[in-house]
Amino acid sequence: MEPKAIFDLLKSRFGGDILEIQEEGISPPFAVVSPEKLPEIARFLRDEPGLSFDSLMCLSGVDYKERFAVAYHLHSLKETHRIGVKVYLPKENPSVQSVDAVWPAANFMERETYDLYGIVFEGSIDLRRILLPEDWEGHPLRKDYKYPEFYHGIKV
Amino acid sequence: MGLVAYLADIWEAVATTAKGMRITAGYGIDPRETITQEYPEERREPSERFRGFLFNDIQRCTSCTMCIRACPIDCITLESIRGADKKLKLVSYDINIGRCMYCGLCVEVCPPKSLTHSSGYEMASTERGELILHFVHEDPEEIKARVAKQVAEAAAKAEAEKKAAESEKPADESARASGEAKTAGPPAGTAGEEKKEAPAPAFAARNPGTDAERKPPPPAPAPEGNGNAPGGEGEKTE
Amino acid sequence: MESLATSLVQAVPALSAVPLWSLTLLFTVAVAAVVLTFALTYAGLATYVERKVAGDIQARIGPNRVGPVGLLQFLADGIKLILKEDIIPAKADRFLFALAPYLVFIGSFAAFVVIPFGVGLIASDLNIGIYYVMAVTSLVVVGVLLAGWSSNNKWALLGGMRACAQIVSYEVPVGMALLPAVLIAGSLSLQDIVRSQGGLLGIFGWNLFHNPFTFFSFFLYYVAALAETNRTPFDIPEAESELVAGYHVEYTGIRFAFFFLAEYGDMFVVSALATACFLGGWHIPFLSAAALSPLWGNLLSLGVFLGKTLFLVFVMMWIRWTLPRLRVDQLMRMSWKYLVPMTFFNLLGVSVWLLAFHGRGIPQLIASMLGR
Amino acid sequence: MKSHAEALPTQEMLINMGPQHPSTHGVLRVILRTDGEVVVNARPDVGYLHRALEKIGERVTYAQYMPFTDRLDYLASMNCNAAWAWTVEKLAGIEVPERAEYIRVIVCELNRIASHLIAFGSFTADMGAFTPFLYAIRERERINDLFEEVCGNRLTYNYVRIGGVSADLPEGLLDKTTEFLDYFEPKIPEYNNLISYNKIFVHRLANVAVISPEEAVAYGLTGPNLRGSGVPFDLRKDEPYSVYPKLEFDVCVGTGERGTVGDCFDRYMVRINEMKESVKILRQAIAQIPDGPVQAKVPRVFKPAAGEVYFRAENPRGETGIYLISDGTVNPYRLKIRAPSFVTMNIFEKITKGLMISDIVAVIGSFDIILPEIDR
Repeated sequence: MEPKAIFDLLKSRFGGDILEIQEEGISPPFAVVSPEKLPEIARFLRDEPGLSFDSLMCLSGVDYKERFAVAYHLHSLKETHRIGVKVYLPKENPSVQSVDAVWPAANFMERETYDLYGIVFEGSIDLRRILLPEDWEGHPLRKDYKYPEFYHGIKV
Repeated sequence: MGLVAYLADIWEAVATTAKGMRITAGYGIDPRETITQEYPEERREPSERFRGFLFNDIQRCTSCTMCIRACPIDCITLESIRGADKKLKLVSYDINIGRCMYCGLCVEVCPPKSLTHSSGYEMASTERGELILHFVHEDPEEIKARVAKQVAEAAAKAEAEKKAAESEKPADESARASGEAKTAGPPAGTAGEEKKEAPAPAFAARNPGTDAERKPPPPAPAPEGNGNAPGGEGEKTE
Repeated sequence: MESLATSLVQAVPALSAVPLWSLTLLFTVAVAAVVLTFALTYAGLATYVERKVAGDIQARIGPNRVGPVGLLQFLADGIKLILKEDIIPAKADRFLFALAPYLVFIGSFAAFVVIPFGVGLIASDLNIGIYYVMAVTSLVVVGVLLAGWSSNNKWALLGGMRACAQIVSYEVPVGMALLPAVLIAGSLSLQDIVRSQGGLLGIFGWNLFHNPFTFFSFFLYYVAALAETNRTPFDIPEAESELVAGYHVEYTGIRFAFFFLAEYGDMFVVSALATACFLGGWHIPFLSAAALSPLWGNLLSLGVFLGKTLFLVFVMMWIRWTLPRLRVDQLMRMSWKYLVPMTFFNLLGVSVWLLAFHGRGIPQLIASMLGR
Repeated sequence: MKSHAEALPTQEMLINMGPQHPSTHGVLRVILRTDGEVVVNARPDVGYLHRALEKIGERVTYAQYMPFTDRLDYLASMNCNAAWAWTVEKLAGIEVPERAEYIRVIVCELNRIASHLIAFGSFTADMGAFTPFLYAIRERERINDLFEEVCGNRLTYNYVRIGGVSADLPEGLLDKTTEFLDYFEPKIPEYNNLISYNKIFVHRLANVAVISPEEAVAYGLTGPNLRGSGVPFDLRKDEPYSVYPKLEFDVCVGTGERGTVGDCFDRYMVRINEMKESVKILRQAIAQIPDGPVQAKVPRVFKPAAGEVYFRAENPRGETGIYLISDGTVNPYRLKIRAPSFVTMNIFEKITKGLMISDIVAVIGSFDIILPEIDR
């Protein structure tokens, strides 16, 4: 299915929760959805026959300076089509529902995003820092991150 | 498990083991299969494109700083000064081999092709300072003084010539006389970079620490954050 | 030893003033020194050979820097190991930690005493030779278990436990596989067992060819012995890719060297047992060692015995550099489900054979048929 | 009478496997909770090699990032190089000369062989057979020689450039490659005889850590690990990029020939078979490679238009996806690398329950993970 058709289907089903479609210069195109409805939409995308997005290729956090985003790149092995789903989150206390119940693959990538961006994934089975030490301060991939001078007395 | 399967199991184990042992024995017996090169005595010739240590032919180097711009990890530092012939003169050109990752991006962009990879790859060292390659072997202060002198002489000569020719435009003489070449004239050699490089240590690079560290009294080691400078004076090995 | 001392006193009457016990002690020490020197030299050289074999098989060269073709490498290694700092982990059980390597070492090298190197070359011809070897090599288990436990390291503990389970399990098939030789010779003494394999051109008297059951018995013994010495594919107690180094992970320097030498000593002992029990021991093919002059007889038989034994050691190395290792449960299964039943079956087979043919093997039967 | 458990109370043991351990393929740490030899829980702890490659990407230019991709998966630098180049080209809409694409495919497939050789070798070494490892290294050395001639380095190649490759193939390289392929092809059956079908080896791997196809897809497994579970998905075929559509090859899948589909043995065999397929691809690519330029015109100050792109390439360890956001400046705005090994580790805890310690080693080996890529 073409991304456009998928987005139309999503819009007809979820209406106002599909906030925006980003297509210009973006591949694969994104459907921006409201964070509250994300698990529901994710489940729909996975289970709906004809869509069956069974594989979460990539889950990435993005810092758009004025807001955060979490981008989900989905792919269907059965239907061989792919789209992106994006949620925008506020700068303060960004948090979104976890999708690891829908795609188990999400867990590590969510942990990574939590680690590097500080975006909290509610309802995650195991949300801990993954790449950085557990007592690391700050979230390095944020654009306003200040490099620490010392870590446990060791010069960074 | 029936008796036949039981015995077949044993037979398979014996047979596959024997097969494997035949292969290893084949290699063990065949002397041609030995591929070891006994390194210090026997060396393989690095290929033509081998990316060994960087080498800068300072005679050809135009101090254009393209290499510094290309380097992803800032391991090259360079200081230059504008000479009497309006070309940039290298005062120092250092490459921190301990930091270099031999990606070759600097060599690719070098306009006069003065920066090349040599075929050298052996440089074990117990001192970090030894891992900094210096390509200008004279003392930077000496070069600076000499070039300043040349510039002053040239300026004086030009002034004299000018006076003799009673030429016009005495505009920038005072600046020349100060010795630290300040170019107002048309750029010589490299194109486009001159505007930035006008002040005396013509090196306009990313690392502010370098110049500070070069001053004779060794300052406290710069924080690692901008530590692309190849160490302080203390580590210099000349 | 006492008999030797008595005969010496008879030969040299001047010595009759010296008390017999001191002469006996002297002999004992001398023989022990000779055997130990031999064992250590062998173990050192075996490490060298092992590395050379590995090098050859892996298309490399192996040690080649110290001495001609690297021959002195083992000396360099030994000196290095002796000079290394002896580290005892802070929370280790110091006494047991220090004791363990000696137990392993003793267990492995004490077995050299009863190995029949030649016609008359045996340190002590015990009439319970095989029994003694089995008993004394069991000390290794104790040492290994102690080493694993006292290191206070979980990898070492796992290694020690594995080694224990493994060696205890494989003692059964090893013993069972050796019994046919005992049955044929009617004696537990290794020298007697070797003597029983003489005749018939020195080859066809071997127990290996005695009957089909002994033939299989040899291979079963060899496989079980591999396991008992913790060699690949049964090296799970030290499995370097799983347990790092198993029970000797915390050992350094000379204590580590003891474990190392013990492993090679073990290899020699089990190979020597195989040679003595199945491959005719020191019997020289096509010659009768006993008929030669004592000097030549002993030298030749020693050479033959070492040749056979070292070949078996070499095969062990060859196997090591070919095969992957088993998992611990598969190892147990192999012992209890394959080796033990098969050795029992073999034992039964040999017994029946001996009964049916009055103790004569196939070559003897053929010879007697041809002779008539 | 008291039961055994009461009479002899046992305790679970907590073992740290790694970060320094011979068979965790680097600095992976696995926290094992074991009941004797049986693993109750094995939790991977990654990040010991974190170098913030994504953050570095926001600091350097597009071209300067190329050497850093070498350090993603250092056993398949060419593939990572090429993945980065393809991503940027997709973002900026650069047409790459065909010869350059063929060269990329040739070096990528050579590197795939090299990487699978290491996977094969280190896996067998984990299983206790050290000799195949050296044979694999020996073959890989010849590939490294080829690469040294191509780009001048033996591990971190930095050969591919945005818009092409840094230099044309040297004279005679294709002949040498063919020569290598002729030498290498008969080695694969030899490996199979030496170790693959060895009874002990098969026993160690068959039916161990079985991953069903559904699980494999849901957990985001890619590459040989996914195909080992019997899912015939290969990006080179299913989402073709570069000149792969012009090349004929088969997608190798696990068949469960010695156990169950999706066990360690299948994952291992997929890699062995993929080496054969790579040889096939290489022969075709060498036959087809056209003449022409090897570098498209790319401005020296390269500023792609603002946009977002997600590109994925089939690397030896699976799908390396790069999510690249440009804001129109010389530096990438955001650069996310979806490392296949990283995602693969997600399923580790699930499938290792109830295995033995030796099997943990087998599972790590069969996943063919590489730590620089996991930790980035």
